[in-house]
Amino acid sequence: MNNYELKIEQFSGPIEKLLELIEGKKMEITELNLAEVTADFLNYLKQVEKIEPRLLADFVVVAAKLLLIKSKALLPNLRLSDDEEEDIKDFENRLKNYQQFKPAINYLKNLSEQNKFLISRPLFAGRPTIFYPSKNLEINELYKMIKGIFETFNQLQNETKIIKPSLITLEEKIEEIMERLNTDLHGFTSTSNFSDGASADSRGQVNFNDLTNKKIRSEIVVLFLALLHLLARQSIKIEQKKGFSDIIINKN
Amino acid sequence: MQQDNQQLKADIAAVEALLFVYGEPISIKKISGIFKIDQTIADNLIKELEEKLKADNRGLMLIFSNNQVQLTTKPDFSSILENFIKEEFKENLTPASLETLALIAYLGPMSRVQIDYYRGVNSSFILRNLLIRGLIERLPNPQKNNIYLYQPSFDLLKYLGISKIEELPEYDKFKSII
Amino acid sequence: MQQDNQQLKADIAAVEALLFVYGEPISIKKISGIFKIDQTIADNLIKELEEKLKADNRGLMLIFSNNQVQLTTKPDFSSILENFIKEEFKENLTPASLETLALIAYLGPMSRVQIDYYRGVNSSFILRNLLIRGLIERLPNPQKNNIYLYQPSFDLLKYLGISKIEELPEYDKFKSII
Repeated sequence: MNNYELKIEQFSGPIEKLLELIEGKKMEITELNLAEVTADFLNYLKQVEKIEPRLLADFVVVAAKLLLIKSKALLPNLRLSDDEEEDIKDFENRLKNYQQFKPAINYLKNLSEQNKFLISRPLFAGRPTIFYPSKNLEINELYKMIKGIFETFNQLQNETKIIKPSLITLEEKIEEIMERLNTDLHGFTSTSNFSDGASADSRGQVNFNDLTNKKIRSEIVVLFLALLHLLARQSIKIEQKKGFSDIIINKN
Repeated sequence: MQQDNQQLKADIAAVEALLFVYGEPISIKKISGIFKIDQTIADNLIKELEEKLKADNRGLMLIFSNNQVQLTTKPDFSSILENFIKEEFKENLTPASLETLALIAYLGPMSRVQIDYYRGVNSSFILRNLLIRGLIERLPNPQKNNIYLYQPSFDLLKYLGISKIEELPEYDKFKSII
Repeated sequence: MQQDNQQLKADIAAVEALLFVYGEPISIKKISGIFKIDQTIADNLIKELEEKLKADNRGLMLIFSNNQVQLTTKPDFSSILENFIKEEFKENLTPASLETLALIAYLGPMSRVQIDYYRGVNSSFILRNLLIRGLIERLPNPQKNNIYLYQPSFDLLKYLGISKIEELPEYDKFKSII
């Protein structure tokens, strides 16, 4: 096991984590309660990001669902598509299933900790070695096999390398938004990082569209997470005139 | 009658000898082939042997999975036979591997996609580690090419000290949840 | 008295389990050491076990030499078991066995941990199979106790019609990977 695998082994999945948060507050799994723990989950996300950034993707997927649920709770007029509604239902069911299944994990844990192992005998123990080749044993066959092993093995290695060349961290984005809001209070300075065409007025106000302008999808997702984080911390106020229109962010 | 009874005893003895020599799990079908008997008879002999082994003065037991059977020591002797326990058994299970192993133990055979779905996280590394430890095994999905199904192994039974997977606490209940 | 009888049964069971996993001949002295009992008591347990094994429905027996004892199958079953072993080895090597053999041929000597790492599954059973078939051999790792290294056997090279392992196609390329 390499270091990466070792770290990954220490994390339960995001479903488990979410359940822990809900049960920690002695709440039932309902849409409303899921909206309640969204902020806590986003907080935990930061921890995952620090310790094992490569797990982040899977946690972000769950975070995105929570945000959808939270948006629905916050904006009663928000109309979700059938797909989205179904997705939320499915997510709720998954959580309920997992909750019901959890004792099974504990049973397994207890059994494994009893150290009541059974022992068997090796194949043909004590039998003398006799040379038994087989018809399909040929040099070419061995060559094909070794090639196959390394093809599969390299594929696996690549899979682990492909994960996000440059990571965008939540913390970075939170700082980015706050800095942007602060900077805009005093107008643009030469040290400003935001040269990508963003415009803002000087009242500590930024538009989400400007923030996300020309950015890749994953960065936009993290920016949105950052936004909700700041909202949860009550560091900012947001305003949206109508559905799908730009979000206006103001410093609180 | 006397004759038949005598014959039955010899056959139980033969099955015991076979399982002892082979060591590894062996299918009921294979046993019936070796002794040239019907599968139902082979099945019966295995059940008789299992019964006999339950006696207090016996140190061995049978474990079962997927129509295969293996002869092992009873769990009570685990501590006295410590030196013979596989290294793979001595390492503790991490939270992620416990979560994954429990899903496969109670709900397997199942695909990685299903496991990922329940855990909400990609499980390929965890599955690889469990495969290497021998606690699960994978088999090709009969319905789909290039997709594997994961299921509990004989080593998992030995690791947990149970004779079949259905012996897991509340097996039926959890099996029906999802 | 009742109590003692129960204990005796448990002890016989323990001795049976020990002899089962030990496989090779073991001295009475060693048995008494493992169970922390007097040699006379160990001796007695062995005699009790020997008696039990005489029953017709048992397929195993004890053999003694030089104060050592070993659990083995009764001679009644030797012809059927020998036949079975022969048939077993007549079968073609499975893809998993060939894969493991290819790894050892190209990259050996190597440890089981390395083999498992490249294959992504546990290889203990397959290694045992290849060893018994004389296709590979194992040697102690000079650097580590209790860890073995596996390498292709001379018989395998001869069978493949090559005089040294370097003659395998693209040997250097694969060898240099690790």
